[in-house]
Amino acid sequence: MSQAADAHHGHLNSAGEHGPHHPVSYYVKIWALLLVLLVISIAGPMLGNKVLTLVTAFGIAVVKALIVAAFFMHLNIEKKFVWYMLLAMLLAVVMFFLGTAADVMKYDGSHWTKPTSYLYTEEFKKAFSGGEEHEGHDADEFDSKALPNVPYGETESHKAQGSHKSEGHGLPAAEPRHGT
Amino acid sequence: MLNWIILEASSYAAQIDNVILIIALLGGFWLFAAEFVLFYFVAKYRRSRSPKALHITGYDHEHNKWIHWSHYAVIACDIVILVFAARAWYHVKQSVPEHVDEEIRIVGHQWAWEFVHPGPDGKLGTPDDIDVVDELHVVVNKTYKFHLESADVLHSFSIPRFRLKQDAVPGREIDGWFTPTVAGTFDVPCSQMCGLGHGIMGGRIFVETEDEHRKWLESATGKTAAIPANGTGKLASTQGGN
Amino acid sequence: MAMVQPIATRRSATGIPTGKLAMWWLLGSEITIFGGLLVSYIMMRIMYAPWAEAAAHTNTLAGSINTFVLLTSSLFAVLAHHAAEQKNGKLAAFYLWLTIGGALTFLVVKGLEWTNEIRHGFTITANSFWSFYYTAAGLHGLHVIAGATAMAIVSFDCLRGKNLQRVELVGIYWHFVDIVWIFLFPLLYIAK
Amino acid sequence: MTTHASADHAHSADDHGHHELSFIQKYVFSTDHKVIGLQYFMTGVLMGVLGALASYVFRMQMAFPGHAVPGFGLVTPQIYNQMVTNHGTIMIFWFAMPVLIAAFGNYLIPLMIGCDDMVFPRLNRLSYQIFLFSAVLLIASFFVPNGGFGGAWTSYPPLASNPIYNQTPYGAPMWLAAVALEFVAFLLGGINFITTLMNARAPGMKMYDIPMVVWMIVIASILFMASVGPLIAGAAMLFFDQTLGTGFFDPARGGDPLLWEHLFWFFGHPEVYVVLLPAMGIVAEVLTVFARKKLFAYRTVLWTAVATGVLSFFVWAHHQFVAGIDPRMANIFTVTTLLISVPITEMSFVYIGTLYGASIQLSTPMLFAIAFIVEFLIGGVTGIFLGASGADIYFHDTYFVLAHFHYTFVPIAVIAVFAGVYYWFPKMFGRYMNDTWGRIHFWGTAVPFNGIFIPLFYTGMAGDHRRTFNHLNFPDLARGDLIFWREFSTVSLLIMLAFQVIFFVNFFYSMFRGKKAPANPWNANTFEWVAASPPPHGNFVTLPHCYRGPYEYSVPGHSSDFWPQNEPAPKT
Repeated sequence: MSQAADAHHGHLNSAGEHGPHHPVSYYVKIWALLLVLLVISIAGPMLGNKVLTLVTAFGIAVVKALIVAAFFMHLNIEKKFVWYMLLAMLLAVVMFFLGTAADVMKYDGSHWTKPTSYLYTEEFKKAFSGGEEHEGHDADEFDSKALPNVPYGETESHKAQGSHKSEGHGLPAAEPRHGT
Repeated sequence: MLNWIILEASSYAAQIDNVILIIALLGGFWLFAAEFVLFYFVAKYRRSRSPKALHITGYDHEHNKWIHWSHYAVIACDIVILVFAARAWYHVKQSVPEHVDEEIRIVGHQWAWEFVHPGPDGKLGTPDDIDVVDELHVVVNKTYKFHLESADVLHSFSIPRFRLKQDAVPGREIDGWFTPTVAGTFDVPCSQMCGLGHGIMGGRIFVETEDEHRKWLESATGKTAAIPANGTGKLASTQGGN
Repeated sequence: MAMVQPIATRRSATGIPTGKLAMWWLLGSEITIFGGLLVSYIMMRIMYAPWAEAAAHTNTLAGSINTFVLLTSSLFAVLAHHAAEQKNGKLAAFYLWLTIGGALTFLVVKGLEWTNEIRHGFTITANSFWSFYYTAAGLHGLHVIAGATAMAIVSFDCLRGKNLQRVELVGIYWHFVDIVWIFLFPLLYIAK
Repeated sequence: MTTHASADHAHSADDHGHHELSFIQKYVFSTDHKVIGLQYFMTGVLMGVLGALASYVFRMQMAFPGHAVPGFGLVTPQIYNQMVTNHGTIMIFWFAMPVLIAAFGNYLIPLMIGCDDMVFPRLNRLSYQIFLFSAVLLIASFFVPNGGFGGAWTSYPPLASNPIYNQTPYGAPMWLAAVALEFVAFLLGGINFITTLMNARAPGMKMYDIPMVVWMIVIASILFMASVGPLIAGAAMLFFDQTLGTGFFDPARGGDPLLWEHLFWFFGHPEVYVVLLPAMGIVAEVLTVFARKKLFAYRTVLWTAVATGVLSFFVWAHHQFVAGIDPRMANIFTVTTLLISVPITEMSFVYIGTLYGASIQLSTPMLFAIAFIVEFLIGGVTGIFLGASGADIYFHDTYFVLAHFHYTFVPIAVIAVFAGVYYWFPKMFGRYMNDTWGRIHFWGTAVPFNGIFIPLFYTGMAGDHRRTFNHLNFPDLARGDLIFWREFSTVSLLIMLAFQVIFFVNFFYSMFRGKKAPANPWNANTFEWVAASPPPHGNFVTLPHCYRGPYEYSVPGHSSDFWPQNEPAPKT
């Protein structure tokens, strides 16, 4: 199976014979389909329904990606090996997500909690809901100084559901950020 | 297994040592078996003693059955190790004993441990808490639940004698527990690189008897410690520990 | 020094031309790079619901225009490959330059969008949403620039009718950059 | 310059139109895979010497804390942290990977698959140049204000991401940029290796006829490529944290230090297999030639290597059992970690099986190859202690871990590399390396190596934890026996380093005045021994055709005890 297919001899795609010649209109039709999907993916979220947004925005994104891959990148006539290789790389990323989500994506878990993330979320809401009030008098001027910067460590280790104060710190907390 | 190198001083130290012992036995067996076979082959099949080599593809069952059987045995050993390791892990990290005598809060700073003792009233978060740097005073045979935090970078709260280790992650509050079983003072090193002073960041844990602890409480708070006689004071109000 | 092509470059034991095989492997590694970045963003985005307010300040119109621009430039890229297949170097170069035009439009729109956002104070250090926004879109922008320069180099060879198979290679790379944007667009702009 | 298509067989090296290249073109800007292979080798070994000097400095500090280190001076905590950090970084990224993957890969792959060069010669040269620049950038990071980065080779934020914490505002970003550039160099190199093996094989060379070292280096490149992606993204995020002050890993601003740990170790664990597999490949080649015996169950070795590679993507969090991940996840990763020990055990048993019924000639390469198996078995078994979550609670970040991974890394990057160098030296330079000095060097390396790390197992079990500048600060660790074993370990290191001088003298002396070596000095089967030694620019006079597997030794009924791959089968 190791025929010395010479790459310079005009384009021989992987199927070995000259690529099936599609007329230009074939590609333009696919392009038009992609545009329609784009419009849908923009219109969908405007209706405000959470599930609909997810389906239209991300579902269509996956469909568009597959269309571009299959028709524009000619993966539909490419050797199967390429599909499997790209899929394997994608699976590696999914594997990374599965192993990491339990720690990075949650506020608390078995015997641990992230008090700073709770504080950060509250501060963020305040900083940005405050942002909404600004909406009135100025085109969403956002005071970047009010960025949520919650020094951690010496915070009261309270969680959203009730907390206890513990004062009296023997050590001055090191300034956590670049002096901001 | 490690008792002869570093004495066990906490309730679950023996269990962790057993896990190490089992791995040492199983792993050690396979290590010496493989090394012996290797050295035996090297000695037996030296060119001077066997000028002609055999031609073995290794796919025929007659030869690779040696590999497959030893292979299945290794898998069996792995399963045994897994069971013991998972049990020790669950006991130490995934569960806290029902009866917790006192709770302490540990905050790792760049290059010192800050221990917040509950003070005479036995409850954390009350004004009489005693906040001490690099010295943790506990009573022997009492169960302590700790809340571990870090104020700046990653540190790792480690008491080798207890076989206890838990990283202090900034932004997180991690719970754990220990029950000292041997009185004495032991090292509390930081075992996660935390900058220049990582090497000098060493606290001490003082595992005291009841009266020694009471004497310390008095010296620390300056008042007579009203610690209940049998030391089983009302359970500290844990703040929503899960 | 005229580089004498070793025989190795002309062998194709797997039947896939070497250039295209290398391009697929390059895209494989790019998938993991963009994948790592987007997965980290997705995890943070799902965790911190209030980021939706921050995301509200992204300019969906600019995002949509850019998506349209990239889709169109992908069409030109495939038409360039189509022309190259028919050994028409000049037409292939023409379409390549249209694709590069699309890339430049994309960068211009992004530049305008970013200056507007930065003027409003949404800088990369404003908060973590914006840090991810600029890192992800910035890394993608760098790939757009790399793709445009590659296409410019390939188009000069095309004019002289040489190395026409490279049009397909740079076309595949460009489609990949388009696919990354297809996923970036909903993640950054639509998830409000 | 459209090259006319020509059938491969008729092609010959002189068709390349040999116009004499100047020294610069021939050596500095060469695109010949052999020259680039040697460039990687020399740069890698040079960086390896730097890493070894760093280990000399901090090992002296460990044994004699507080005393000025002869030839270096007083070791302050900052210098100690820098040395430890950069010892780890250099030895993995700038010594093990370049020598094992890039040097042997570049030199051997085209030769062993019967081809005249890599498929992308200029990309090959570019990858070396990026690698060289990254090495220079790393060394430069030592001389900037506040010195080089000192936050461990894993560079965990917030220590790594905030100059207030790590006190190396310039060293940390430079270190990170150097590591990221090194990743780019190995991505380019990896694409080259994979495509060359897939497309540029000699006609007739089917899947199971490919020599094991070529397979292993290409599988390693695929592993590296599939796992480095998230870390490159992570490096970009950390770089912005360090320089721009973004908050990707800063909990105060919504970030999470554990995100970096996952990004790092998702790459970290496949990385150690990326380094292990080429070493296994080199040992397979040397073992079969000096045992005159077919590799036991070639397909088993190949598919266990692939299985190890695939499984290595599921195990990474065993580096973080006690680092604050959710304890429930630790059980999953314990299962997968014990699972991955299965294919590696099978591969080791198969290598031992290869020696059954062999006719072993204990020359220097063979001594190193056998020592690799002996030492790696110890490394593998001690890994079980750390993979099992229960035991890792105690052992994490102690010297036990350090001894474990040196029992895997040193056989990989030192012993297997020496096996490869002594084996392929006649091919590279056309001369033998002196065998008696080789054996002296072998015993002077293998025995002291155990003297260094067996004691560290003991001190690790006793509670010595890693990266500690001075163990005497901890009363429990100031015990007499521990102090003795730390000194014993340092003295063994000094002995081992001394013996390496013998190797370098032997290496450079034999390069010019060693005994002349024929094309096939060891009577081996693979293609590289068909070419002259040292092979000319186009490698082969006529490109070989492959008729059989690479390990047809001692075939009953065949005239000699080896049967080169390119010899057509006799007409029966």
